Amino acid sequence: MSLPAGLLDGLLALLLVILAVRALIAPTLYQCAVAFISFGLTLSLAWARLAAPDVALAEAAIGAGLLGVLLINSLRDFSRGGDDASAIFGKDLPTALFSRTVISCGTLAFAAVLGMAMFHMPEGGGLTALTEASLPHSGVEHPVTAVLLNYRSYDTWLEIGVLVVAMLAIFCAGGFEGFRRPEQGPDSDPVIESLARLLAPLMVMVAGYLLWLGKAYPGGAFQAGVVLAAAGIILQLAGWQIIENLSTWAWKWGLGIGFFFFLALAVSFMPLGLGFFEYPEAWAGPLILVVEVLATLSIGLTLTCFFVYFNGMGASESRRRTR
Amino acid sequence: MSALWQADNLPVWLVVWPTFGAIVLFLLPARWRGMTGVSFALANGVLALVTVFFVMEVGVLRQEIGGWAPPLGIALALDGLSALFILMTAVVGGVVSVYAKIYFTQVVVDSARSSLFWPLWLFLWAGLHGLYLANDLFNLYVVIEVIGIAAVALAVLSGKTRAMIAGLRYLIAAVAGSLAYLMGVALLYGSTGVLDIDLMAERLEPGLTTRVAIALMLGGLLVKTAVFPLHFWLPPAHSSAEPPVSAILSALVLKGTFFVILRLWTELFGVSLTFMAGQMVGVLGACAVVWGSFQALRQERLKLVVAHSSVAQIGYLFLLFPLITVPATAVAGGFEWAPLAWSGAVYQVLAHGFAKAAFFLAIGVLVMATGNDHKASMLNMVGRLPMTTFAIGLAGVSLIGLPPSGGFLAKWMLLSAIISSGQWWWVPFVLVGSLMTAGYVFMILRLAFAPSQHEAELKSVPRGLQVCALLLAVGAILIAFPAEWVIDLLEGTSTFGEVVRAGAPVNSGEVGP
Amino acid sequence: MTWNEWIPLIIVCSSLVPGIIIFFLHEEAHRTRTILNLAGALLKLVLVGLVYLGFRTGEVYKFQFQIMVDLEFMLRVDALALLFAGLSSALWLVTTIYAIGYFEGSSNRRRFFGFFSVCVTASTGIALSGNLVTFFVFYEFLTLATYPLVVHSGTLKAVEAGRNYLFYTIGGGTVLFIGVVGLTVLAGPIDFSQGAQLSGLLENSAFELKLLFYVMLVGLAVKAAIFPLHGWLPIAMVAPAPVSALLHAVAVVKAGAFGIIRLVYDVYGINLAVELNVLWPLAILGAFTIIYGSVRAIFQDDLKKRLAFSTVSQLSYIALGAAVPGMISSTGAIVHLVHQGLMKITLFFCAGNIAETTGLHKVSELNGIGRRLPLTMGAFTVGALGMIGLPPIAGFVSKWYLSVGALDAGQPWIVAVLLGSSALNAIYFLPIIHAAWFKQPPAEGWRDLRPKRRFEAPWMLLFPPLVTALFSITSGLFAAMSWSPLSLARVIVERVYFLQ
Amino acid sequence: MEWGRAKAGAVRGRTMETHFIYMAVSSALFSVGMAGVFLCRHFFKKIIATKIVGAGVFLLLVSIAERDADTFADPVPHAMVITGIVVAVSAAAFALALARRIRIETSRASFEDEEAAE
Amino acid sequence: MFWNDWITVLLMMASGFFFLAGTVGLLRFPDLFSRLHALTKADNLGLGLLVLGLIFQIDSLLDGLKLGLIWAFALLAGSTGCYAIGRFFLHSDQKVRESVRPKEGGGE
Repeated sequence: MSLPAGLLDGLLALLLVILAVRALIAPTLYQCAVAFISFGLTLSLAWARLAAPDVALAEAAIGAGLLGVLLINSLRDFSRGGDDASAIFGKDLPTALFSRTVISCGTLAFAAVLGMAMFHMPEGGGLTALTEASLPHSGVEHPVTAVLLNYRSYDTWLEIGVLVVAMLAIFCAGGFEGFRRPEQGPDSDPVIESLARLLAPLMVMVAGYLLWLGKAYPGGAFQAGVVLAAAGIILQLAGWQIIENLSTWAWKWGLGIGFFFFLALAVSFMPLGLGFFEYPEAWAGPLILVVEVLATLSIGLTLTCFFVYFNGMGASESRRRTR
Repeated sequence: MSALWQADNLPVWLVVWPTFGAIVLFLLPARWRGMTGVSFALANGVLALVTVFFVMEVGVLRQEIGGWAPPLGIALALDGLSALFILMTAVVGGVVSVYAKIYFTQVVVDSARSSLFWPLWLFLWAGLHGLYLANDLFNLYVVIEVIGIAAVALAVLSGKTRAMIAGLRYLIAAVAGSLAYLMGVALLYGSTGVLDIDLMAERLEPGLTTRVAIALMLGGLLVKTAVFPLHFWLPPAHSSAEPPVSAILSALVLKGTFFVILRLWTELFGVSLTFMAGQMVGVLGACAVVWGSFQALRQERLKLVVAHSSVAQIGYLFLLFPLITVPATAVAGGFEWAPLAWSGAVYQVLAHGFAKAAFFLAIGVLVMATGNDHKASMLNMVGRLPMTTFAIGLAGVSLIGLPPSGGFLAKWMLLSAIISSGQWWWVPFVLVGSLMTAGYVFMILRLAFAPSQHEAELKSVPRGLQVCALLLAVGAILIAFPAEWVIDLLEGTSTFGEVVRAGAPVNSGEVGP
Repeated sequence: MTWNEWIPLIIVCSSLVPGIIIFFLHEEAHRTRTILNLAGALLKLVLVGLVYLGFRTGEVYKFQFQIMVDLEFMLRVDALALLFAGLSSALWLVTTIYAIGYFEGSSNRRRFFGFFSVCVTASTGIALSGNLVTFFVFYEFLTLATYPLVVHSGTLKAVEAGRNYLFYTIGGGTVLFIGVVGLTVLAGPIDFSQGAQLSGLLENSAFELKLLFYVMLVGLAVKAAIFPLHGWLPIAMVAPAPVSALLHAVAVVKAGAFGIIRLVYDVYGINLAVELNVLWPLAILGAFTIIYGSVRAIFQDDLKKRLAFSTVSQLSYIALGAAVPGMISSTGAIVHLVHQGLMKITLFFCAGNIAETTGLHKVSELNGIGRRLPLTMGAFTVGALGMIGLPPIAGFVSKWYLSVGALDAGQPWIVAVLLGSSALNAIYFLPIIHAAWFKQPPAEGWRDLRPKRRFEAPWMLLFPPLVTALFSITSGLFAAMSWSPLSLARVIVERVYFLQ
Repeated sequence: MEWGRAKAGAVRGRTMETHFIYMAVSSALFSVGMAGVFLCRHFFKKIIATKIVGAGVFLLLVSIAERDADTFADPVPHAMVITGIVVAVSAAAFALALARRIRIETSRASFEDEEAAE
Repeated sequence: MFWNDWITVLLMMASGFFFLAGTVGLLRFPDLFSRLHALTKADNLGLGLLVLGLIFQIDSLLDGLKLGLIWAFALLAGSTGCYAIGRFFLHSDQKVRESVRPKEGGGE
């Protein structure tokens, strides 16, 4: 390992641990959120260092980006009556030196055992060679896409299902299904709105590009979907209220179409004697592309809906409070 | 079209059908969901019956998804144990669906909220089917998460603050648990380079990494199965949900992760387990039996009694592991108790599934009639709601393990296995657990016979709800009779059965104390 | 499956089916319910009679259903089963009639008669069980079925008694459970085969056999109310009279006593039991309980309580007889199963009549009651004298056999116990009889307590004790006849001792 | 610009120990996160803690992928991580929504926070 | 090292200086507006120099274009974000204004 590279890795490692600890022990929630978002971005760098650009994209966009937005968005409810994380209910973490020492030592010991286990891990060899050998039959050229959408498409399909389940779950948490149209329009701002106008189409384009790229390069449905969601969120922040103005029918189908079509495709070749999620080799490429397009749409819409609904939960409350 | 319906595709349909139902229900408007949901549930029942008959005829079935063989692709495996769990899910789920249909249309006014039940429930069902069929560690993680999120969503469906808090606790425990599981999977993948359970079992070698991985996976799954002392999330979550949801959570969702533990323990962990590992899990189970029962005795609210009772009843399941994890020397004389222990635990799953679901549904009726689930609301119920009291009584009989009931058979088999294995130190726990169970069951029933001082007028409860509760309770009794058949199904066709029948000790290495 | 295989199941179901139907009947459907009850009881009695005739000609009645390996549901008719089944079915019919009269006009009759039928089902099931597992199943089933009867009145006292009852019986059942499972693990499924399965294990597992014997004995002793596990019985007195009658004479306590007999003669076999030397604790406890129960009975003023302690005492005759090896004392134990049932049910019926008709519960209030209820008190006198052991009433026969058996086995101390017990019986029963017939009624007159036109209790209440009293006399008087309980007991004992 | 391949080639030549560093980080993050899940009281921090646990797990998977790289890094763990991230974010969003609802309705911000509830 | 590498290093160092300066300003400046000023100005310049440095390392024109776009978007987002923060601050009440004041260091 060359020195500068090692230095960079070491620095990243240190930063990651410090940020993680910071995110958990920061005195105010705001600092927690900021530390956590920084953590997510630093993690993206780590992914890049580990030759995982797909993961880096996903992490930066979903892990740090979307979740960061949600965290910051909910801060205004949590920091009501003071942002001090410990002010509301006494002490957050034990403050006594003894218990702190015990906790730190315990965590360290646990980490040491786990680290030893990793250090002693036999070389399983992984599935790199096998993936490479089967890549020509997968219909795509990028190995990660091949795994996601062909070899292990069953998992990916279920995972899109998880998004739908999570949407339903968030509906449950909010106590109603669907989106409330706000009583008054949001205060729009010319500068932000013009930025949104500029960025949104560009982001849609980037999403399409990422999607297309996924066939051969890092990128694909998830990353594209998240970029799409980011566009949606920016538009929402600019006061566009796209989701609220969609008909129920439209957003439901939008949310479900990726999952539904994936399922339909998975079974549609079974009459020909192929298995579940098995495509004719010649068609695999185009079919995967179609699946990806629809999945991107659904993912983008779902994540935007997460935000919109989430935002609405707080907004309706603040209205209730002011009344 | 014949290829589409050929029997090999059965595992696929088991996953596809409820998923399809879930997405259809999601797309439908709220008012059409109830009827459609029940139809899907009943169709699931038919599918489950077909599955069971099929497994009896053909035996273990494997299906590779996407035309890619493991280790690259994912395979589904359907064996006797899966079939049995699928059948239980179908029967309990079917009755609960009918109950939910009546409950949510007649009782809960807020249809926009309560109609969320249906797509979530079908997703949960699909997840359970996926879980029973999974043969791939990462696939298991995904379905566990589907189940986890859907289960928590259902738990908070009532919209009560108490349910929300309990739900959040449940969710965080579940997420932490499944991430611990995933950490174990990562370690195992690093060690073996495969994810398929069968392939990994061939390659896995004992060692520090394997042990830590097993500990993490077990730990994570034990949290999700609510084994003492990791059960803290269960009582509030199960007691604050709507009755049909409580029934689903306790009867099916808990059993899902138990299924995973059972499967991994017998098929994957094998050589890496030591006698002490089995004993430790057994100790947790034994403590759960005593602690859960003790807590149940102390509760003032019926739903909490029943929820704590789940902790205890789950504990019995974990007495299985010390019995099938024994040093090779002890096995030299014969390992004949393993099938007994094994079918005993499975029977406990079935019995508890039926009985606990019946219990929760019956308490739902009670709450509807009296407006609360305080113990005192049971007063003089035997005269006023005889059918529901009877359901509680029958379910209680099965929980205690009195004959003739599924619970009795389960305890019979477990106790026989314990005695023949020579691990007599589990006997007191089984017995004390039974006695304490009797304590809290009859604490409830006793009140049903007692006169009440000022009797409030009962609100009328749809008869269908009472019938549903009674059906499940009668089921908990009746499952005692086809035991021979069930055990045949388990031993004759499942991969577990092969392990057990071969007489091979799960552990080949170290000898315990 | 032939007819003979189904008959035992039909006998058991002849009360279960009416019971279940009764649950679904309307509360007010008195007539249907009465018909169902009586029809079930008659059917059962007739079937038992038929089986008795068939059994004498060597027919085999056996129903089997394999639940799983080592767990078989088996109903089988043998002589002992027939004896107990006959007792239950006969007394059920009588008690049903009594209960119909007793509950005339009270509420919750549907529940009562439903569980009542289920309870008899359990009792018949215990009688006909062909193996240890089936016996255990019905034994526990009985616990469950009787609980609602004990708490039937719903008063706080009843509920309290019910809790006590459950505490003892569920505990006992659990202990029995270990014993049954342990023995099954040790020797495979246990059929009632006079110890044939176990004798082979004597060399290697004598300790386990001993241990399991004691464990099961404890489990059974709870229901058989052997000291110190008798605590539930006197408290369960709060139950209505027909229930007390049933609990004390047939169902619960007899299930325990019957179980002990099965355990000693059919599970272990008398030879094995003697070889293991496990019977003496039973003998000592039995003897102690006999004296203890009698002494306690003397000091009870509540009539039903006095009878309850008397039951505690009398039941241990059976245990004691079973614990003394030898044909004669075994005969005494088995025949006392029937005789005690007949006499005790008479006494409880009478106590119920007194309470129902005059509202009196205390022994001290019974002065001159014989004039008010002459027939009832007549039956009572027969029962009481039988308990003391006066010839020619049934109790004499049992005591005679027990004493001779004890002498035969070289254990004369038992005779002393029996004599002492008889004396104590006399001390607590004779004053009642004396007061009832010879003392002056209280000055204000109990007749005014509940003025009624009729002098006696209603016929439905009167008829049952008279019948059982009659039976007590005849089975003592005609003990030598071939159909008497004594003859049947002899058959059983011969089988136990010679047909191994 | 063949990212995956070009980079992976570099990975092969460049380091043997990179994955060890990140495995160490992985174990640290997992442990810290788990401690946080159990010890932190505020909902907000508990949720962040679950995410840190997740990061630890994913880091291990990707390190393994890097270790097993050939012409490119093992894509299966990458796919697992991408799936895992989406699942974890879904769960976290749900948890956050629940926490927010609880906060709005009861002004509670932790499970122990009983007195604030009323 | 070729000449373009030297230029890259030089520009990178300059960019590092501006980032550092911006960060110090963020931490040390007394009020919100001056902090925003420090942050956006210095960061934009830092990023610009960074991108410029990287331009000397690329093979194709397309990559250069992409780098330029990154800078442009960051500039746009940065200034809009700065604007949004400022606007929020102006419209918010006294309590919020107090809360963003540094606890130590910067004076009024």
